[in-house]
Parts: sequence; C-alpha cells; structure tokens
Amino acid sequence: MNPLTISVELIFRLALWLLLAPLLPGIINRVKACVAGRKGPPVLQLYYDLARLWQKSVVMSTLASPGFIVGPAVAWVALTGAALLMPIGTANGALSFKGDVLLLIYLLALARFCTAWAALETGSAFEGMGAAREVSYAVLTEAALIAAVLSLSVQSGSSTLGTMLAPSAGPGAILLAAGLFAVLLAENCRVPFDDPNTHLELTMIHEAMALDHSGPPLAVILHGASMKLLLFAVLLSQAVLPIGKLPQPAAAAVLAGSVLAVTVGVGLVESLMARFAFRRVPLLLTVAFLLCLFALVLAWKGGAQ
Amino acid sequence: MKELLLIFLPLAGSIVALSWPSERTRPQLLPAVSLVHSVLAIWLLLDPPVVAPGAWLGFDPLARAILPAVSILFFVCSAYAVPYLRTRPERPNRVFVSVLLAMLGLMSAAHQARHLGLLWIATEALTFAAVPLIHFSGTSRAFEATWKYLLIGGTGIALSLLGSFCLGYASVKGGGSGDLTFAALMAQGRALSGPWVLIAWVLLLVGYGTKMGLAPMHTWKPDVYGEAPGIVGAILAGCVTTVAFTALLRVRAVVDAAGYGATAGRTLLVIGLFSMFVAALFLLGTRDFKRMLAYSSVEHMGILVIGAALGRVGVWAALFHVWNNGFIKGTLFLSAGNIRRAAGARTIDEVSGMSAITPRSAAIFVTAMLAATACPPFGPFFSELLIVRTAFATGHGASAGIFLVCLLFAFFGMTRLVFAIVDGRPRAAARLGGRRFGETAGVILPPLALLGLSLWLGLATPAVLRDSWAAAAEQIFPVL
Amino acid sequence: MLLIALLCVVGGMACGRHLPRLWLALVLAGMAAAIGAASLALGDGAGWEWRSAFRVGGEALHLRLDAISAMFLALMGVVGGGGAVYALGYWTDRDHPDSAPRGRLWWNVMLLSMGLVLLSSNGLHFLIAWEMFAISSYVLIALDRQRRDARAAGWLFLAASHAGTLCLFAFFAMLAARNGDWDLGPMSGRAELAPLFWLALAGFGVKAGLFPMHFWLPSAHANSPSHVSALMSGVAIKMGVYGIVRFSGWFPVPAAAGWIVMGAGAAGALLGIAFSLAQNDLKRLLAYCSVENVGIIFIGLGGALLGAAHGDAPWSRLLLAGALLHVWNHGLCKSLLFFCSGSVLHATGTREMSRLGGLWRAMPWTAGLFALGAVTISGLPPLNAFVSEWLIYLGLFDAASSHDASGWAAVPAALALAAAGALALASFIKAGAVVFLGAPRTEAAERAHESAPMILGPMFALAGACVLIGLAPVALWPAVAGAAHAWRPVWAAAAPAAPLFALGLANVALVVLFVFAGALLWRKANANGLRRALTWDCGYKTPSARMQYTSGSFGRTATDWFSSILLPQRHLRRPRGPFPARAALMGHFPDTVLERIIDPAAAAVMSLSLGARRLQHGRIQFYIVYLLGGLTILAMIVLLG
Amino acid sequence: MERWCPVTEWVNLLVGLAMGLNLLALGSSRLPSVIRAMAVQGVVLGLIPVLMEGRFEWLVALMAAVTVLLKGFLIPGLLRRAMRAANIDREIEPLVGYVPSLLLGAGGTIVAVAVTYRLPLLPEHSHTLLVPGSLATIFTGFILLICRVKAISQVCGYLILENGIYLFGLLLVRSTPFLVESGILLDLAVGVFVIGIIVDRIQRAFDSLDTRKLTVLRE
Repeated sequence: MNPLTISVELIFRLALWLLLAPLLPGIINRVKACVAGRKGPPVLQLYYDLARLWQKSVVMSTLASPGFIVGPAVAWVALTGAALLMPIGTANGALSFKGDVLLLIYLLALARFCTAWAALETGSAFEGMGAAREVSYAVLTEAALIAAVLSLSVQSGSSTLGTMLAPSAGPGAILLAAGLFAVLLAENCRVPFDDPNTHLELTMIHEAMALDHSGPPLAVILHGASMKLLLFAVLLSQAVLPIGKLPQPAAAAVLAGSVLAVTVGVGLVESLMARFAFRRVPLLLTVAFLLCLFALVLAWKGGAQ
Repeated sequence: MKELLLIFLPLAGSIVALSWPSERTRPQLLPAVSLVHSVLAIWLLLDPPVVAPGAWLGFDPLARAILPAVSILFFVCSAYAVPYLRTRPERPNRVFVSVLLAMLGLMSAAHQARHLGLLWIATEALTFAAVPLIHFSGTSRAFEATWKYLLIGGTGIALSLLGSFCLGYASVKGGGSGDLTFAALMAQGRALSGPWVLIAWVLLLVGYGTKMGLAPMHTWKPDVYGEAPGIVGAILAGCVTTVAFTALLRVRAVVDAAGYGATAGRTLLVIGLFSMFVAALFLLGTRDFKRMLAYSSVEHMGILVIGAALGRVGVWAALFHVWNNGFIKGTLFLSAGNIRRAAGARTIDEVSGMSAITPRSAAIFVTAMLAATACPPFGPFFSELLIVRTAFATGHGASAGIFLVCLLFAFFGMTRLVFAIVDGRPRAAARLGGRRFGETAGVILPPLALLGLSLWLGLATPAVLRDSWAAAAEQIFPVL
Repeated sequence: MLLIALLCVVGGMACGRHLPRLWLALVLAGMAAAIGAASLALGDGAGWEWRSAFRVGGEALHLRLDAISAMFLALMGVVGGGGAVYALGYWTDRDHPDSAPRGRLWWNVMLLSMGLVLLSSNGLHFLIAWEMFAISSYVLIALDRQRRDARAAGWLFLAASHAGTLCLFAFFAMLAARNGDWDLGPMSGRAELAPLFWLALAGFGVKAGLFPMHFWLPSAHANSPSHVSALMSGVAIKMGVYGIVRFSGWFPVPAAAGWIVMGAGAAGALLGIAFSLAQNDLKRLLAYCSVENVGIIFIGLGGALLGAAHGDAPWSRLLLAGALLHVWNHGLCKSLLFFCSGSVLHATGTREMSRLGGLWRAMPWTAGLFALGAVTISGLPPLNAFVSEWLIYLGLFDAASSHDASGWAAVPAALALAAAGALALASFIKAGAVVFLGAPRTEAAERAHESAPMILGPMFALAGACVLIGLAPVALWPAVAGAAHAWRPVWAAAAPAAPLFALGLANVALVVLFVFAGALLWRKANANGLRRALTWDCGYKTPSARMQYTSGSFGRTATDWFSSILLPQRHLRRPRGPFPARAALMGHFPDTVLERIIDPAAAAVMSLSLGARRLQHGRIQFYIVYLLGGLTILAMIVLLG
Repeated sequence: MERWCPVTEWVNLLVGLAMGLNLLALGSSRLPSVIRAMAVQGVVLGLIPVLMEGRFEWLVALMAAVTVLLKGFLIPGLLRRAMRAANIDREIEPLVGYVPSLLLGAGGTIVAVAVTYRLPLLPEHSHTLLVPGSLATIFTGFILLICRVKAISQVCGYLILENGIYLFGLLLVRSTPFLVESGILLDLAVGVFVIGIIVDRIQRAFDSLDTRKLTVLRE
C-alpha cells in the first residue's frame, strides 16, 4: 500500500470526521424542536456558528496565560487523534496497534486536561466549578469506559480496536449499550447530567468551562465537543453491533444508521427528561459503571466455556 | 608470672596511690599503671601462657577472651579520669584513685579465678570496692544510690555465696575431694549431685545476675549509673559487669558438664529476654539520659546472656558482644558525662540543643547511641546480628522475634530521648555551663578512641580475637 | 567505571564542606560514571560480578551489577546529579551556612549507600548499606534542624524505616541461618525459602511507602528540603521496590504473594491519589501521589509474580516491564515536580496552595515545567508515564482475557488504575491551577520571582528526559527486557512484547500536531485581534482573588466520595446575624493510618511503659522482693523443665 | 557415728539457740534488742566451728576469734553509734507488723525443717540442725530486709542473712581448704564494715535512718 493511498485515505477519513461532526448537535436540536412542536434552528446551525466564530476577534481574561488559547487547540488535536484511531465499519483506524484503545481513552483524558486547564486560566469561580465537576465525574466515567472496553477485549480476546469492535458485544450487549449510552451522555454533558443550553452558570459543567472563551478558541472547543459526541456515538454503535463482520457498504450504512439512532436517542432523552440534581449525578454514573461491569462479567463467564 | 603481675601491679599501684602526697599529680598514676596493665594483657592475648589444670588462678582462654577488653577500656577511662579529676578539685581524689586501681587488680583476679571460692571472693571485694566511687560526688542522692547498691548488691552477693556453697556441696555429695576448681568440678561431671547443682545454678544465676544487672535484679542500676560520675559508670557497665558474666559462663560450663545444660540454657534465655523486655519498656519512657544508659546496659546484659544460652556459636557472639558493649558503653558514658557537666542537668525537661553547646560530645553521643542500638557499621551490629542468626539456626525463632521487637522499642526510646537532648534550642543555663566547660582534647579523645575501636572491631575483627573467642567457647562447651 | 564513581563520590564527601563547586563537579562526574556503568550493564544483558578477597565484617566483598540493579542505578545517577546541581542553587551556603555543608556531605553518603545497596550481593553488606542509607536520609530530611516539624518528620521516618530494617534483620538472619553464609544470589530452587518473602515485603514495603505502610511518607517528603524530597521520592522509595524485585526474582515466593502485592498496590494507587487530591499542602500532595505511583508499580510487580506462578504467561512480562519502566518514569517526573514545588517554595516561602495563585506571570518557566510534569504524572500521552501505565494496562487486559483465576486480580486492578488515573488528573489540574493560574491570593504570591538557572537547569533536563522517553519508548525496550530476563531467566529477552514503536510513532505525530495547532490558533487569534478584559464575573462589580476556587473546594466533590476513609476534619464557622462578621471553613486531611492506627498503638505502648515505670518507685524493700520473685520464677522454670 | 554424737549435740544446741535468736530479732520492736540478738547470734556462730573440729587448731581458733570479735562487738558497736547519733531506738510503723513477721519467721523455720528432709544430704549432716538452721536464719534475714524501714534494722537483717549463709558454709568446713573459708569470712566482715560506714554517712546526710526518706531516686 503506497504512501499516496495512505495519505488519500487519511485525508478522506479526516474530512469525514471533521465535516460530519457538527451535524450531530444540529440533529439533536431538531429532534428536540420536533418533540416540543417547535420549528427549531436549521440542522446546519453549528456550521454557521463555527464559521462566524472563526472570523471573530478574541477577548481574553487579563489573568489568562497563552495556555488559555493553546489549551483548546491541543484538546482539539487530541480529540481528532482519538477519532482517527477509531475504526469505521470494516476499515481499521488510521493507525491500528495492540492497545490503541487505551491511547484513545487517554487522548480523551488529555483533551479534558487541556480544556479544564484553559478554563482555570481565567481564575473565575464559575470555570473552577465547571472544571471541578468535569474532572470529578470523569473519575466514574473513565472507570466505566475502561470496564466497557475491558469487557469488549475479554469478549474478543484482543485489545486492538479493530478486532475488538468488529464482533457484537455478545451476551452483555444490552447492558453495555445502556452503560455506554449513559457514559456518552455524561462525557458530552448532555441531559440528565448537564444542560447544554442552560444559561444559569451555577448549573453548568461544560458550558461553564467555556464561559470566557470567544472567537476561534471557542469555535475549536465547540467543534471538538461535537467530534467527541460523534466519536462516542460511533464507539457505542460499533461496540454493540457486529458491524465489522458485515461487507463494507452494508457496514457503512448500518453504522450511519445507528449513529443517527443514537443521536435521535440523545435528542429524545433531552426533550423527555429533566437535568438531575448534582447530588444524584454520581449515583447515575455509578449505575452506568455497574452496567459496564456486569457486561464485563457476562463476557468473562461467557468466554470461559 | 605476667598473669599474676596483672593482678598485683594494680594492687600495688593502689597502695602507692593511698600514700601519694600530691592531690594534683596522683591521678597520673591511673593511666601509667593501666597502660602497663593493657600492654601486659595484650601481650598475653597474643601469646597465651599454658595454664596448669589444677591452678586456682590462670590466664585461661576465657580470661584471654575478655580481660584485654576490660584492660583497654579501663586504660581509656583512666586517661579520661585525669582531666576529669582536674575539673573536680573540690573532691579529694586519694580514695578515688587508689580504689580504681584496686578494682583493676580485683577484676583481673576475678577474670582469672578458676576456683569457685576465689571467684566469689574477688567479685565481692570488687562490689564493695566500688562503693567509694559511687558516692564520690558526696551528694545525698549519691548516698541513697550507694545504699541501694550496697543492700541489693550485697543480697545478690550473699545469694551467690550460698550458690557456691551448694555447688561445693554438690561436689562433696558426689564424692568429690572438695577441690572446688572449675576444672575439677567439670571433671566430676555427671557425678555431681543433681539437685544441688540445680539449686546452685539458680542461686548463682540470681546472685551474679544481680551483679550484672539482669531484670528483675537490675533495680540498683539506674540509681547508681545516674548518680556516679560518668567514668565510674563506664567502668561499672563495661568492666565490672563482665566479671559477673565470666562467672556465669564458668558456672554454666560446670552445669553443662553435670548434664543440665538444657535447663541452664532455658533459664538464661528467659531471664535475658525478660531483661531486654524490661529495658525496652523503661527506655521508652525515661527522661533522664544517664538513667537511659543504665537501662540500655540492662538490655545489653540481656543480650549477653541470650548469647550464652545459644550454645557454642552463641557464646562466641556473646564474647564478641562483651567487647563491643564495653567500648560503646564507655563512649556513651564518657560523652554523656561531658554533656551532663556542660548542661548541668540530666533530663530532657532541662536539657536541649546540646549540639550547639558541646558539638563534638553531642556528635559522639548520637553516633554511639546509634551504634548501641545495633546500627551498622559499628561492632554491636555484627554481634547482635550474629546472635539473631544463631537463634534462628538453633530453632529459637520466637525468641529471636522478641529480641528484635525489644531492640526496636529500645531504639525508639533512645532516639527519642537523645535527639530531644541534642536538637532544639539550648537553654540559658546550659549556655553558661557550656562556656565554663571546654571540650578539650582530654575529654574528647578518649570517647572518640573507643568509638573508633568499636568501628574497627566491627569492620575488621582481628583474627587473634576470633581465635580467642573460639577457644573460650571451646572451654565452656568442650568438644567431646 | 564504578570505581571512578566511588572515588568521585568519596572525594566529594571530602571537599563538600568548603568547596561546593568542586563538590558539584565531583558528584556530577561520579553520577556520570555510574550511569555509564549502568548503561554498559544494560547494554550487554550479562551484567558484571566481582568477588574480592578483601573482607569487611568478616565477609568477603561481593558486588554484582545486573540489569535490574543497573536500571535503579541509572535512575539514581540522573536524579542524584540533577539534585546536586539544584541543591547549590536552592540550599545555598548564604541562606543556610550551617546545614548546607552538612547537606552536601550527607548527600554523598546517601548516594554512596544507595549505590552499595544496589551493588552488594552479600546479606551483611546489604544490611550495612541499607541502614547507612536510612540514617543518611534521616539526616537529610531533618537537615533544617531548627524546624520542629522537620525533626518530627525525620524521627517518624527513622522509626518506621528502622522497624522495616529489623524485619530485614530477621530476613537476612534466617537466610544466613538456612544457607550457612551471608552470600546472596539466585536460589530459585529452594522452595523452603518462600515464606521469607513476607519478611522482605514488610521490610522493603515500609521503605517503598507501600500502602498501608506509607504513613511516614507524606510528612517526611513534605518537610524535607525540596532537592531531598526529589531524591527521596524519585529514588529512595524505589530502593524498597528494588529490594522486592531483587529478592522475588532470586528466591521462590509463596503462592499468595502475587495476590497480596497486587491488592496492596491497587489499594495504594486508589487511596494514595484520593489523599493527594484532598491535600492543600503542595508537597504533601506530591508525596501522596508517590504513594499512588508506588501502588501502580506494585500492581505491575504483583501481576508479574502472579503470571510467573501461572506458568510464565506472556502478559506477566508486560506487567513487569511496565512496573520497571514506571520506576524510571515516576522517578523522573516526580523529581521534576518536587523541583518545581521547591522553586515555588523558594519564591513564595509557603507550601499552602490556598496562599498562592497566578504565579505563571512571575515564574513562567516553573509554571510551564509544572504543567508538563502534571500531564506526565497523570499518565497522559504523549509523555513517558503513559507508556508504562499503558504497558501495565495491556498486561492486565491480557490477563483478564486469559479467562483464568488471575482475572480476579487483573480486573479490579485495571479499574482501580483507571479511577486512579482520573483522580490523578483531577489532583494535578487542581495543583497546577491553584498554584500557577488565576490571580495571586496573597502578598507572597504577588512578590514571587523566577528561580535561578541553577534551579531551572535540572528541571529542564528532567523534563527533556520525560519527553524523550515518551517519544521513543522502543529505545528503552532492550534495557527493560534485559531486566525482565535477569528477574526470571526463562523469559529470554525477546522482541518488544508490545507495539512500542507504533505508540512512539503516534506520540511523535501528536507532539508535532500539538505544536502546530497551538501555534496556528495563537496566530489566528492574534490575527483576528486579541483584547484583554476582566474575567467575566456574572455582572459582579468588585471581583477579588479570594473569590477564586480554592484547592479545598476544587477537590471537595471527589474527596467526599472517599470521606469514610479520608476522615476529613472540617471546622466551619457559619455567618451569623444580619451583618455576619466573619465566616470560615477550614478543611484538614490527616493521614488516616497514622492517626487511627499508629498513634493509638503508640499511646497504648507508652501507657504500658508508664505503668512499668511505676514499679521503679525507689523503695528498696520492694526491690528485694523483686529479687526474690526472680529467684522463685527461675526456680519454677528449673523445677518444671 | 558414735564419735560424732556429742559434738553434734553441742552444735545442734547452738544452732537451736541461733534459731531462737532469729525469732527474738523478728519479734522485738526495740532496735537495741535486735542488734543484741544479732550480736549474740554472731558470737554463737563463731563458736560452732571450734566445736565441730574435734581437736584444737590455731587457724580455727583464730577464725573463730575474728568472727566473734567482728560480729559480736565491732559491727554492733558501729550500729549502736549510728543509732545513738540518730537518737532512735525503736522501729516505728514497720511495713509488716511484729506479730505477722514473727508468725512468718516461725512458719519459715518449720518449712526449713520440712525442706531439709527432702534435700539429699550426706549421712553425717542429716542429723545436724545446720541446714534447717541456716535456711531459717536466711529466711529471717530476708523478712527483716523486706519488712523493716529503718536502715539499722535492714542492716541487721542483712547480717542475719549472712549468718545463715555462714551456717550453711559450715557444711563444707572440713572438706574445703580453710583458706577459702577464712577469705570468705574476711570478705563478709569487710562488706558489713562498709555497710556500717555507709549507714553512718547516711545518718549524717539525711540526719535520719528512715529508708522511706531514701526514695528520691525513682522513675
């Protein structure tokens, strides 16, 4: 396989991720609007926002260091790298090796680190609050995530994303799906963990961290968030469904369909549920963790015979 | 001939000292005589004389294994005594000097005594000779300490006399001719009357144990070591105790020959462990650094008898420990004496920050304290480790465990106390005392020399010493 | 090579008192020689062994440098040299005329004794070196003798480590009693030696700060001068790890060893970092983080023992490699972080994070290096700690996939590792943000200044090492494989058991992209026009630095989950009345093991001793009764036996 | 055996006397009488070896003379002096009262006699009262040492203890060389002498002989 094709494939993959990602929030908003019986914003709203923000000038806190701007960039790169590691359908990730799944998870952690760092640059109590909540809840989500991928690797006997995600999740599929969906909601700060379009700072997590950002950095943060959402949707679909075993076109179709389904599901949850009180968030996350853990146990026992 | 000189030279010296006119020059006799004594002792160590089997006195392997250590320690202490007595002009030193010399002679006699009665005579004489040294400072506290020393020590001595009689009676009952030399008793072996041997063993163990300061017969020790001058403490702890230990070893050999070795070993182990335990408990709480030295000495006596309980290798290690303990105790007492005089007090409530006032003595004191708690690379580390190893090898694992735990608690107590004294801010009184008390070479070199000796002994134990200890162990447990 | 190192270090001792520059040169030369020797030994797996007729303490000198000891020796060389440079800038003769020379002397003693611990292959000499090492670390910890808490911390360390040393007394004495001599070496055939492993675990675990024997560690590392903290945390506690690696490799271990070690490691990893997150003292935070990382190392080591017991499963190799590599990585980045904290302490005079803030403006280099160190210690790509944690993860995943009993250990360990990683991230975000970001909270923080190049230089060196290991982990594989081979000869040094090359590739790509993207966004932002304005404060008119999130409030969410173990002590004064005068909330997290287990036990022993001392009441009649009592009891023993 | 009987009779008589003196020492509250009891006991014991030797011997006679002199006169004199100096003549509030200590002493004597029959003795000793006498005396000495608070009474106790041991030593008097015996005796004398001196000094230092005052040195 000559470098030309590699680079072409890489660029294609990159374009796919970067261009498709902002679609998801649009879909979610559209779904919420439909359920609420309103005519919501256009599906491509986020694209317009990003384009506009990219042109805007930047207001920066007097306390902030260059890290305030470099942080989001590094976070965005980390998310992109994570996305590139993710196999699509039958195609492996751009770089696929034993244990790449851990690199993916820790790239997400790195992104979290940079976002939180950039947020704390301002020294504002709101950002502090948001960052504290983000990193604290991450303890549980990360444990849940590790449990989930561990169950996948036990199921498939491998720790390479390509081979882990190809088959279905086996006996624990339902539990895993539920657990990963909860993790998705928590990691992307959706209802019931957080309300992305609230405007009461005291109740915000992710939005609170972005309070002081503006212009291109904000655009980068928003785009990164949408890409994270897409990433989790893809991970969820591929983990649960035996997509890797299908022929390529079918795989692509199923993947697209399931991602769409997940997105709509998120939208439905947001329109049907209310945000939890922060006290109860750890409880819900623990439930998610336990779901993944049970999936792991099932996979282990299932694989035993 | 030389061995007799070891005894009579110091005695003669003490008589000379009694009649010596000048207060100022009299102390010079001490190092002079004891130097000759040390030279003789080392000479004898290097080429041991043959000892007639029936002799009452003789430089036999056991004496050869211990007496040189006593002599060297005594020499260093007497070198220290000269500047020390110069700082105490208010006290007449006639008795002090002559008694010290007499003690040297009596110790040589006791170590070389191969006869039950003679051994007892020398030991008792030694006990009573020490009395004027203990109340040298003449305070009422000193007299109280002397009283306790006399009454408890006297009782112990009396019991050991009773024990000696019982042992003699055992031999007579066993058809012995009444020859009470240890050689003869051992030769009598199983013919000795068993019950009397056991009674004798218990009485002698308690009697000489009192002299050594094994718990629970140690009660006189903290008072005496606390009140007596540092140099006296050094000689009591490093030299006089070894006399009682030699006595116990000699008696143990007889008991072994009579076929009660196991019983003797058990009693020694129990009393040794108990002494270590008591010492550790008291060390944890004590606030007075001279009494601390007394309890530490109790602990080391316990270590000695534990070693003596563990067969030939154990005895070898114990003899090794006799040397180490003597030198380290000497270092501790001498440096503690310096600190005591500079600070004018003895408890952590009154003394602190001595590293600022007497830096050298404090440094020596801390180092010696660490050495005494079996921190390498000083001698005690090696001997104690060897004792632990022997305990494991002879299947006394539990005892070794207790041994180590006691060492640990002793370490806690001593480090706590000593660091409290050395670190921190010095008291005003101590500052004054420090200005009065100069750390001259005369008071620094002796403890330093002892420390160096202990280091040398640990890192490079001379072969001749190893051989002498092996020979002594051979004497206690003859190979059949 | 080693001879050169020895000579240099000893020479350094000689001239350390008066000629700091010469001392530095000698120490650096010595450390360079040590590293050279280590790299030689690592280069050819054979190692080097030397028996001499020269006897110390009646035992012939027997030195051995194999891959395992070489790994630790190299680490010691790096941190020891860096620390020496740092010390000259940090603990100067001008500020500490009395303790600085002493510090230089004992620094060499400590390096020397650690080197001997690593080299000596004779039980007696090992013990000597070990105890010298403990004493020298005590002196260095309590270097600042005037401060009471420094002395207390030093004594606690000395007491704890002496307890450990006595376990080692028993260990080596039993060994010698069974073998007949003090010589050490591989004796894997001797099954009857297995139970001794517990003694070794206790003895070395104390020094390694293995949970729950870590209670001495936080105060010791927090109260010692920062270059000493770096050496202690980076190298000294690794000596305990070395001991366990060494003797679990040489001697057979009991079947339960792997489980116990792994369990202790997992508990230590999770709880250590939870305590760390709760701290407000920057250096205590770092110290607890050391407990966590030691826990991670022991997870790997326990896994390796487990795998070795399960028929040399291939994953156990990964775990051992991860553990050994983590020894290096943690040593490097933890020293870096302690250097940073020292530079902060030097600039502001306080370790309390709630009194700092906004330091990046005053000391940008320190801030940047601390950020790098924080990313590293949180085990994030593309830096070195991620590589070793990644290896351990891989091993655990494979162990879990092997569907046998070892999964019961591997799965909880993996989850604990995950939670610990996330907590570490929280903890270091907190530390970095509260200390360096936002607005200065006190005068001291405002008057801070950047440290001297003498202090920054070693920090840069260590940071560079962290980045390099992260970018080219595959280069280290031969060393690690050699060590694994030395640990268990059946594991022949093979090709990398994990795709380290691919990982390195990914890391390099990431770094390039990070730099590129960061620069791009910065330029773009400036091109669009960049205005400075007050932080948006929800319309509040007079924002003050006191309004910022403090370390306590930041960690509160997560630490409350562990409050049953952390047992926080909070003093709250609520605002009262219509015009509340003042309100306060003070949180304090003492070490639970120390406060709830060690202290009560000590109190019990002390009361026992007090009771015993009442028996020495000075009444001679009773003394004679004691004497007769002893007589009776001995008579009993004689009668019964 | 026949040749022994009269001598044994005499010896037994004296030993019995000594045992009686023990009880006297235990029972009397007045220090002078305690001292006197002790002194008489010393004299009695001094005479015994002369009796035991059938024929007259210089060395024996010398030793006996020294014993009598020391134990009968010199030491008691010393003690009396100290007593007078401290102008005390009775032992007030002892730790254990007189009657109990008397009973103790009597019990001890009985036990001693009982124990003697269990001990493996040589035939020629099995008929003498030496062993029970010595045990009883030792026991008495310990009782005085433990139960009395006045230094003088304790010294008396110590001396009585020594007397008991001396009695025991007489078992060996014929079989062991005389030199040892005399050396031991000399030593005891010196020891007691030193004790006497110290008592005197204590009296001067504390101007009292109440050992309850001597409890400054304690933990």
